[in-house]
Amino acid sequence: MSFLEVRDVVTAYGKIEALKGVSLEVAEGAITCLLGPNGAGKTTLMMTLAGILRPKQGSIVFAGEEIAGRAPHAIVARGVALVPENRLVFPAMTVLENMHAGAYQRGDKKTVPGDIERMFARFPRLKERAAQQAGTLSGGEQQMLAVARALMSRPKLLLMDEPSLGLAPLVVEEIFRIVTELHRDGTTIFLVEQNAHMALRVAQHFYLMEQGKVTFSGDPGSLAEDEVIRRAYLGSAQRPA
Amino acid sequence: MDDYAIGVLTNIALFSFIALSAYLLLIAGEMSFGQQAFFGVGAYAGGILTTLYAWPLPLAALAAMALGAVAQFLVALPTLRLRGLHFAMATLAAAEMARILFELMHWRREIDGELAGPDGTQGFRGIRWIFEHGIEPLHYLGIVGVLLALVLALFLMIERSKLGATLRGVGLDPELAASVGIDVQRIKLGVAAAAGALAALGGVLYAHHNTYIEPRNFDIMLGVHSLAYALIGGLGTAFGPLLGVLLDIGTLESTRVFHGYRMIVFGGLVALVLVYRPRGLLDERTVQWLRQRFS
Amino acid sequence: MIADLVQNTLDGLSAGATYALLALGFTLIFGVLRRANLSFGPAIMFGCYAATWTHVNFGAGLLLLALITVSGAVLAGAYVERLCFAPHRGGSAIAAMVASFALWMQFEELATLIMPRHLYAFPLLYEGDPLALGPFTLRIDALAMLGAALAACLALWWTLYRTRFGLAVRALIEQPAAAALAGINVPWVFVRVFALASAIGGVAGYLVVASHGQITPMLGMWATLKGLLAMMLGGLGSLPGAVIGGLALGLIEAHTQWYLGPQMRDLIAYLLLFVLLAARVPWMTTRSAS
Amino acid sequence: MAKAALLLIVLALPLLAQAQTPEAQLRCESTGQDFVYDCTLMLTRFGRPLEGAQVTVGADMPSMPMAHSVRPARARPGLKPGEYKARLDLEMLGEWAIKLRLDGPVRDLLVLHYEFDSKGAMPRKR
Repeated sequence: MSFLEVRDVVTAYGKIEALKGVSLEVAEGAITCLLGPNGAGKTTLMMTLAGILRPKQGSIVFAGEEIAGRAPHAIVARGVALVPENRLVFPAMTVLENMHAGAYQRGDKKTVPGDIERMFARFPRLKERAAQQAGTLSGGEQQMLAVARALMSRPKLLLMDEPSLGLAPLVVEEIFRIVTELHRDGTTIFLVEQNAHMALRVAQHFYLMEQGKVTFSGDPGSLAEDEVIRRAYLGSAQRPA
Repeated sequence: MDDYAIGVLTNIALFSFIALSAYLLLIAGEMSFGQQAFFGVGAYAGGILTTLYAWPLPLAALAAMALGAVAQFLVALPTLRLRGLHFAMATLAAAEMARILFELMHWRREIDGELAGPDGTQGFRGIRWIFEHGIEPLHYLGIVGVLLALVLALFLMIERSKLGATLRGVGLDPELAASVGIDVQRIKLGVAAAAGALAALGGVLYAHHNTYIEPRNFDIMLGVHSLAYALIGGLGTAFGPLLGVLLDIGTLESTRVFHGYRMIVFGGLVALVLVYRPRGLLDERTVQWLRQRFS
Repeated sequence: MIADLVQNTLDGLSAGATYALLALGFTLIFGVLRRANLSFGPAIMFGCYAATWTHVNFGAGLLLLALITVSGAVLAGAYVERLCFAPHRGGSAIAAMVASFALWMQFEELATLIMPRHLYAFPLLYEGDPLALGPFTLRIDALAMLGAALAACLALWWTLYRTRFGLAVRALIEQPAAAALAGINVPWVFVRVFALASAIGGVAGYLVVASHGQITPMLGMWATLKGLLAMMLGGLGSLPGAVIGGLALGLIEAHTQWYLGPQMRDLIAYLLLFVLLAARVPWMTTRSAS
Repeated sequence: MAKAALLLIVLALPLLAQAQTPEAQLRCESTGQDFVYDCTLMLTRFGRPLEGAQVTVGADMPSMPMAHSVRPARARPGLKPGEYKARLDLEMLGEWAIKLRLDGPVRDLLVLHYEFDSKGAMPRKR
């Protein structure tokens, strides 16, 4: 049985359907990656999984339980955390406060300081800047903070929406190093990426999405990389230039 | 028709002018807390012209409308780039300033052996043009009604024209409108001037209907009421604001069932209507449905 | 001359402290909901009327009256939240604001139904003579008002910056979507923020009526207008800004009233707001308000 | 003596300046029923009692004058010349703008401000 199972999900903004019946699966313990051109509906899918958007129809089953249409905090409580696109840290709050916010709904307050220490060990830069306002961090540091904040809820499934967006190549390398580390430590990861090259290096399985629908599903070796990249950036139905 | 019915109908028509001015701004995407100021400008200007300078009412009304248009244009000029609550608060600040200026205004002259004209917080008594010219209440209701019908016809014409579509476009998404080459600033300034003229027309007619005005008539209560009438009536058609006024003054006020509880009933009704219809009873979808049904 | 200046400053600060409380209540609600609650003042008036009614019919001590005022304001605030803001979450801001205005009408009519006289006496905070210090007179109740307002500000600061609930409120003000993603139960925080804001408003309302010794139905409009004005002056949505805006409004009013009279006092306050808005001064327009 | 004469003249000035606009004075007493008042009205014109007018008495709240209005009552002529009587049913205590609509020999609309309390009405002082 798969860990996360998405069946025929339709999400609409008013009358415009951004997801037109999406179905996919994420296996426990794996890194699954979702690729596709801008406007394919990748972020809409992530927001729907996290409960920010309410699907019009379809089902989302996580660890055997239906979570479609539940409130975001209830989904976090069940062990699904999203690192949102553009990071969305709390800019006027300190780094430490941002991490406490991530642990907001946890009942076991005693273990929070220990988790923060572990996060600092994983992200030493954040430790240096613990008392600094999050808005003053660099883009890469903010991305690390967003990941750390999501991990503070002790998720079983980590959703990441374009973690490399707008970051310098060296920082992107570091982000992907962290992704593989988290995977090695047993976190299941579902990743949306524009950077198909990097994503295919870390993922065990990938999906291609175009115009609100999944158009391809396979292992990284199942399709030539340049074909994947072409379709991820441009879509399969190319219009004449 | 008895006097009371005539009075209620006249009040409905008078309120409709200021509700329509709030509606006009709402469809262009701006929420004003300050339409009472231009209603007041019209009332004072019209009253001064007919009482102190013996102008005929029609001419005074035109002058008051021009003044109202200029006043709201001048208020809009520096504030149009503000959005949402910022714009609403700027209009409220302007309106409260206007009200205080009415309080400070003492402009009295001896007319026919009596002091007449605005006297600060004591108000402005004796705006008696319609009595001096022997206009009966029923006739005055007729005049106000015809003017309102003309304004409504103008609204309906504009809403069916390209200008109407442009207005709604600016209201729904100013960035998108700007990107297709619409001069959003100019449209909004035009809307502001028109709204000011409309409110001022209501004010002139109100002052002459009531013969007496005072600064307190033009406080935030009047402005927010007109906003509420426009919104609960519906943003889909110019009949919306009328429906809003009719609902409050027409049904609740004149049927005396809710004597003493009227605002409790009306307040609850408005809040509940907005839960199910956030853009009012006659919203765009309903209006479209009605049009398809009956055309 | 100097004595006047000092005296006005003292008076201005104590009035400004209540404005700051009103502005804080407004800002909390605006910050998390991005909507202005026009019924904020009338809900406070409802609390004050509940206390006055108790006082007139049964007589009650100052502390009990304060308690009734605050609970009345919280109760009224909860009603406003349920009917005007919970249904429009993520929906139309104008509809929510107009709905809150509709409830304002209800509160006003309710107040005059229960207590039909225009004016009622309210027990004074302090009835003795003012304290004379050299050339200055210090009104004891003004000092008490200032002290109570400062205490309420401190309590609010502690709640917002030292508690888990405060963390959630600040997160919601800064990034509503990220707050939900961090596992914060957003609707529940809204409800509690409303209660907190109404309680703060209740404290402010109590201080105002107890220092003036009287109450009229105009209190509702007064509190809404002063709170909105102070909030806007301090920059929409900033908590420290609300305190600064409130104190600034109090000081400006005290000085202009002394030198120019009450009408000029209000005129200048509104003129200042208009000019600052029109000039789009940075602290006022950095946060978008839709 | 001269001062007193001057005072008398000043006091009399408004009377002398009396123009065609009628003047009205109002006295109201509570009927004992909440917000219901018996009112007596004295109408004068050119300083003399105004007789034979048809008077309708209405009331408005000064803020929101068009909304909070009270159904007007037709006044009955009283015992003395220029006197009229009407019963007013208001919605609440406080300040009301009393509107007198005159028909008959004179057509006019007069607006008076009175403060209503549980006993009766007093002219607004401001």
